[in-house]
Amino acid sequence: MGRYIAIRLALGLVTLISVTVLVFVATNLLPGDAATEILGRGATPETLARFREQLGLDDPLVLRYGKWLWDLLHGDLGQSLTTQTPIAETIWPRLVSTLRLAGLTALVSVPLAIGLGILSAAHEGTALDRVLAIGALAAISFPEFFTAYLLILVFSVKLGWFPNLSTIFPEMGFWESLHAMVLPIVALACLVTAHMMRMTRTSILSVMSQPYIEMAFLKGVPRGAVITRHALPNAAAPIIAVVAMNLAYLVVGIVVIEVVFVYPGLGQYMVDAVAKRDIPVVQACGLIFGIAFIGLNLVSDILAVLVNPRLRSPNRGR
Amino acid sequence: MAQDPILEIRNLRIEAQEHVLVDDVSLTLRRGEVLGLIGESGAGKSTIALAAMGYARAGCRITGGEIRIDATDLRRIGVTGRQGYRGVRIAYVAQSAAASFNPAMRLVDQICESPLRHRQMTKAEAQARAVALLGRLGLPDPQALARKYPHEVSGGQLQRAMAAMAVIGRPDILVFDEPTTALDVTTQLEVLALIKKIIAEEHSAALYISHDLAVVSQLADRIMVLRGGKMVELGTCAQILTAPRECYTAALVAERDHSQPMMRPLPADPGPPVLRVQKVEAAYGRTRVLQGVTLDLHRGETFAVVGESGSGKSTLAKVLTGLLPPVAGRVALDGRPLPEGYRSRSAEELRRIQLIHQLPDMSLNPRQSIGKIVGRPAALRLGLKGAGLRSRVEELLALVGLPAAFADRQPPQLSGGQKQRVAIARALAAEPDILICDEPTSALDQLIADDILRLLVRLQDELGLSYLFITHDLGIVRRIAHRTLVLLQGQTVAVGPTAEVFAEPMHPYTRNLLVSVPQMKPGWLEAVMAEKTVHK
Amino acid sequence: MTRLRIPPTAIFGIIVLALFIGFALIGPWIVPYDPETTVGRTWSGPSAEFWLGTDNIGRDILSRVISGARTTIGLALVTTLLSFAIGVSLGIFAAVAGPRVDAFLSRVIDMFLSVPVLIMALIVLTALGSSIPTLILTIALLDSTRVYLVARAVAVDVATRDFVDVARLRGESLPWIMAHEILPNALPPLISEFGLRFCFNFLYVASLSFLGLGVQPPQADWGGMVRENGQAISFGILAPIWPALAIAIVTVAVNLIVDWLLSRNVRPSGASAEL
Amino acid sequence: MRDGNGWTSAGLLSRRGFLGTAAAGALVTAGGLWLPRAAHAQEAKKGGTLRLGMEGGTSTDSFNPMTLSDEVPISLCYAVMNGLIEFDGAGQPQPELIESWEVAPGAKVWTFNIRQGVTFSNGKTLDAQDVIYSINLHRGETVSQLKGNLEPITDIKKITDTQIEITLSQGNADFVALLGDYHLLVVPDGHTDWANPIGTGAYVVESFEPGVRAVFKNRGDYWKPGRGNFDTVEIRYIADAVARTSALQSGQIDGANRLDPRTVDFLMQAPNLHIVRGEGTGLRYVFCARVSDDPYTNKNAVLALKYGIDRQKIIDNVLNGYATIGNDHTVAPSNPFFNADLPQRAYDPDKAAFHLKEAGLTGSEFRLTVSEGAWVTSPDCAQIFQQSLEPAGIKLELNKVPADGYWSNVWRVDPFCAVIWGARMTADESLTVSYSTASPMNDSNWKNETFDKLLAEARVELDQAKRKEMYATCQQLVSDEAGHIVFAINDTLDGYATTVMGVDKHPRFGMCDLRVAEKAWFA
Repeated sequence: MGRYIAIRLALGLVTLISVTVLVFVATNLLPGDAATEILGRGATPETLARFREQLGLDDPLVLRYGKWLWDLLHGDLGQSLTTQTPIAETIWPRLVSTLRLAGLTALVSVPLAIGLGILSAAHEGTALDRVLAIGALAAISFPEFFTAYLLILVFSVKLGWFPNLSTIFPEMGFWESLHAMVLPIVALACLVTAHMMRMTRTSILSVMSQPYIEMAFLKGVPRGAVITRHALPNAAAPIIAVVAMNLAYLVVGIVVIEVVFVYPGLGQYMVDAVAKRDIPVVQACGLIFGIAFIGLNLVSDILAVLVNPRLRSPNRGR
Repeated sequence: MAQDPILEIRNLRIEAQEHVLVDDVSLTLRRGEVLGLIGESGAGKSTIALAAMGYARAGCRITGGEIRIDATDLRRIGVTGRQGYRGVRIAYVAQSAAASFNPAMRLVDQICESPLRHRQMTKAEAQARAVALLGRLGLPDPQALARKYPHEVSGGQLQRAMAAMAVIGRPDILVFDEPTTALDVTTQLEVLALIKKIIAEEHSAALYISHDLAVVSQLADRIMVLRGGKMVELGTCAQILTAPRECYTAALVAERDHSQPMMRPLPADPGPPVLRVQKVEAAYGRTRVLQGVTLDLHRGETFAVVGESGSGKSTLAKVLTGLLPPVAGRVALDGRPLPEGYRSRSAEELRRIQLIHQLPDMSLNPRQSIGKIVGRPAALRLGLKGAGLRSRVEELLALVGLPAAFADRQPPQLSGGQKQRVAIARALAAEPDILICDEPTSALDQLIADDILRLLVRLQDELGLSYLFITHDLGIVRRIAHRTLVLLQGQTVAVGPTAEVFAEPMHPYTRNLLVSVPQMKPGWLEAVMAEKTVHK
Repeated sequence: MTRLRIPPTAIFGIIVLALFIGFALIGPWIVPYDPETTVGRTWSGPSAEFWLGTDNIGRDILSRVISGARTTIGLALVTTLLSFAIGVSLGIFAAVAGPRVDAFLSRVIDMFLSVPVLIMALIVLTALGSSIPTLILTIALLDSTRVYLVARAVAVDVATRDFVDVARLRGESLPWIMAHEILPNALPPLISEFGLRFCFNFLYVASLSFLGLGVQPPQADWGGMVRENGQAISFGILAPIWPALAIAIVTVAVNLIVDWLLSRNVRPSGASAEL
Repeated sequence: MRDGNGWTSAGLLSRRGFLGTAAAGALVTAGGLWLPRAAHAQEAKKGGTLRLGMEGGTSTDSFNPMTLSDEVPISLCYAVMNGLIEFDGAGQPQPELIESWEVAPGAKVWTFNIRQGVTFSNGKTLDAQDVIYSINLHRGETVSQLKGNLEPITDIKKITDTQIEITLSQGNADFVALLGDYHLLVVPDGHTDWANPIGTGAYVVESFEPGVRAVFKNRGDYWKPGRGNFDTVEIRYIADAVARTSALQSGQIDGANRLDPRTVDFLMQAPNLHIVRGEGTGLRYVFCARVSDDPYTNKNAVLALKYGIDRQKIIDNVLNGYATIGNDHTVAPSNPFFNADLPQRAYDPDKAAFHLKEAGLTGSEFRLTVSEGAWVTSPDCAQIFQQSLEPAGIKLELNKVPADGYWSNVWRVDPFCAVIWGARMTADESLTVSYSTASPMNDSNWKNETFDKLLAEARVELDQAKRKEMYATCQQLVSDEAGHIVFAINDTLDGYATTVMGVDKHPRFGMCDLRVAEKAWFA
């Protein structure tokens, strides 16, 4: 097990490095650079040249990447080209808010998804099952920003129950912050729940035809217990994988929600940085996203092994 | 002590979407009595057994009749009512223990689940009884075993654990659904003995389902013969064995008697071996599974490799086909060394050695037409196309005794025997010299299995094929194998002409194998067990 | 082939899909107004004149929804097919080509998955410029990584079956094995995935328009329409609801049909025993 | 959301450049600009927390005056710093940190008196050296966007601690207006730490998270009487229009900028809000054809397009009427030098067709590149443009491109694309920056000696009438020959809670010239 984790970690590290390289090259491929984007239309060639020199943009790519990596290995994320402030300082609060939102959403949606998945699996082919399925599809078939707008219209403008500005400020208390985050959490939950729910349902059903399930029935175990005690543990692996994927999405892919609910997270930060070609910042975000994604995958794989005794034991069945 | 039946089934009728699975079957069971249900797959044995617990598999419906335990009809008391009976009054022992234990739960938890759920005993009591039972069932170190997960335990042990799981709630009725079919002969013997012991000790009634008359005859007081969901014959064990009324029963009885071998004798001088295997060793990772196996296979010869699960006989097949390169030893085809991995073998070499798997369901692509499955090798190797290919396919199907029309069907539409025939036809399509048969009949009903064997023998005569025949069934070996090799944990314990291998003086292991083959005479089981204890 | 009883849900799905496919085919001839010209006030509500009202520059929404069917469904279909072509072939390849290839491919895919979609989209689009073909290619590429995961998982499972060994021993080429042995058996789960992905790709267009990308104006596509009119909803203007509904309905319809197709040749799982 | 980047760097903003008094070389003293005006006579109340939600900033903003780009950062700077010159509601340059000035005839040499008794937030007292330093930030070795516009300055001399003298290479009667540019913010001599700004403004930064919000605390006793009334000012970045309006409606913010003209009518009905509309003071919406590239080298081709665009329909449908019709040059109608006699070019498909025929391009297709990066509704405007060209038999293909990097990939690269131009405070600057041969930002590549000559003369011409005439001709030339299709000048639309007093439209920017923090107060 330990060896397995070690190998995966090593691989993850390799992937991570290649991600940063990819991001670096990619953002440099984009036309324009920090100088042109900051100075904008008024820029004259000489001001541009001077600015590039100031920002060290005239160094060759390899050198710049090397320097970035070197600093990183010394725990330094570097300075933002546009604000000339250390990235670590600005990115930290962003990271915290992103994780906060993702975490709370997961807290809501994962149990919900799995619960509903179990429910519809238990009632396979019944009206309830159909309703759940259709509801889930409908939920994911609305563009995220539109779902968000609808929520704002109803709960913020019309009913005035929740604010539509979800930014969390240090001066806000716990409940106030929570209250402020309700709408984005709901919007995101709509997005991710359906997928996880479907997977829960399918993977439970896939084990339901196993002999040991029948055995459980024949031992007089009631339906609910059969599904939760016997089916679920054996169906866990794919569910975990999908959950991990959605969590990764919650960390990486929620720019639109951030913008609409004015929730300053990493997504928005990265978009701005890309627009301004603030490559060190883009790099930092890319790095974090990479870590999140790879880390979550690793964790899910490990969990999948842990829930399955057969994989847990050293000698794999052949 | 004959009293009212504890289990009584009247005019049972069970239907699936299209067809009727069980039609108007009635039976009664008294305390202490064992009723054997026998018949081929599809006869409805298991369906009836499950119905006895008020359970119908998904897609099946119990549409008629009564299922009474004592006075209550399980059909009328609803799901929760039935749950109250299961595990308490009537318990089930499934065919494949390996599949019927939840891989994610410790054995003890599964064994104790039913009594705990039905509040029969406290957790402590239940676990104590579970361990005690495991001990009584002759399992070593029951304490430790109980804490294990299914995959950490051998098949035979699991089957006993399953028996423990059934009796833990002290049920009145036990339902055994082919409990020994998946086991090696030697293990089967022990488990059978144990089952008999349990039934006696627990003084409960039992339904014993099997396709193997010999096995049933060791346990059952009465035997019911089923076919196509209908009852063929019901009688006492002795009567069924000695004086079957129905000819179908007669066939079943007759088929078990293998005095005369099927195969043609070999010519005095068989000439040079087609396939020569020398000191082959193979391993999965670090674990050795084959150690220095040596054998020669001549043209037109059937060479049997016998052994129990884990003896490495299937591994040998993998090595010869090149799926698993050996760690040591040489394999030569017509004296020319055969490359180890199949990737490095020439098309010609690949063509000449063909493999027939144990499970046709796994070895036939369910989404290809029979025509394509059989035709592909011909098309690939001999470049046949269109009408030529078609006629070749029909030829091959005819060769294995299948109608030409099958070419357009898909495997799921075929029966087990038909599938195996298709697999053989596919192997023949490559026009091979050597067929490696990995337990090709073990998944089939006796009658079907015999047909397949006859087919193989016939093909050998017509095409002069050589068979490397891997099996655990000594009955088969003695009927078709010219020479035999007995494997025990990857090592050769005996090799030579079949007759010699099975003639005294025998290697104890060989003898053990031999005596363990169930025989269709009442009291055989006790006799063997007695003899065994003597030998120990 | 036994007589097929089509469940009501599937019938609903088929009707809806037929309807919209009809729109896609004969849309231009049945629209009440030219979908590309301004015919009324901006965002006038539903009326006898404009059944679904008018959009952000006063075009008839009904006409745009109808004529948008072709672009939208066409786009999504082509994209999904493409992304499956890429994702599935790679996934199956990884499953059969041995552990090394598998590990390598999976890491590469991991890499692409862990780069934020926005960046990836920008890269591809700046590399190739923005036009319908590039749009399709971009979405297909981004999507194929996710398809890969599913395809690989299924294929790995199929690849352990004996008939694959048989084909190998027969000396079949890798592509043949992938196409004839693995793919047909991996199909069912892939089809259900297709149903979902197909609909996600409606939305991809909308979410890429976050970058100011998408179908070129004045052509109509539902995702784009929702985006153009989205803000109106915050004042209770229904304009964006209609294209959104169109997407939702087609999504549901397609998946109802897929579910039915899959359930037909699958025997009921144990879940329905004891019910 | 993205048009910020567009006009931002459009360096010079200055409207009424001409100063009669300045011309006379007389002394201008401080007007009572920031004493509460008749418009809102009641006394400004102190106190309260003003919460603004604004678009036009990113998480990369800073307080660096040299790279000031968009409305949010400018507002932030105006909260903590002062300029040299402030424009009044009529666009007149008025003293701010420069208290008064004299100009020698020829408008080449200017003497400025620095306001006394003003202190920086770090306690230092304002003097000439600070002003010189602050101006020089944008001269010489600098990355400032204003550099180009300050080139004419040949020398800045410190005369006394409170007086400086600026010499120009050639005369410019509007020089004072130039000093009103929003880049010209005064910081203490030698200050470079742009993360921690120091200024003479009404507030000091309490916290600043770029892209999220900035919080300002009142410094107390602001040197402008009646200004800087709030205890706390909170400026939040709200890029999404829906989020902004919803927040305003539900009272989560007290003020918002850049309201969507298509939905502003609904807001006007809301009882708790009032909308401030600045007619025709906003952005010039332009489709810019580069006359140095074919087919636009042909005057008739451009004219065909100019006649073929239905300006009114665009204004009605896309801008919901909240815009002033444009006449193909960037001078604002409210500008005294605006050529009112120049007939408004109307939508005329026949004329368009005629010119197309003249150009011999009948049947050929034009290609217009648009993007939300130019301004959000540019694709919509372009679509109506496309429609209105059809009757004239002109085919226009639209090419919608990503907003990302629009100004570096498309502007000045694509021969026909959407462009916006910000308000300029003087006719001279409007015309110079956009159309003079020398200007680096002359994006239609239109070069015309007569025009350049007239412009140079007008700049030093002190006779009102003559000057007006010259500018009129310039506008005529541009309107007829340059490649700019200026079809509309939008209105600035700001929304406030009714409790916010003292807010009024301003000819340069919305949000009270982005000084709402110091100008407004709570009822």
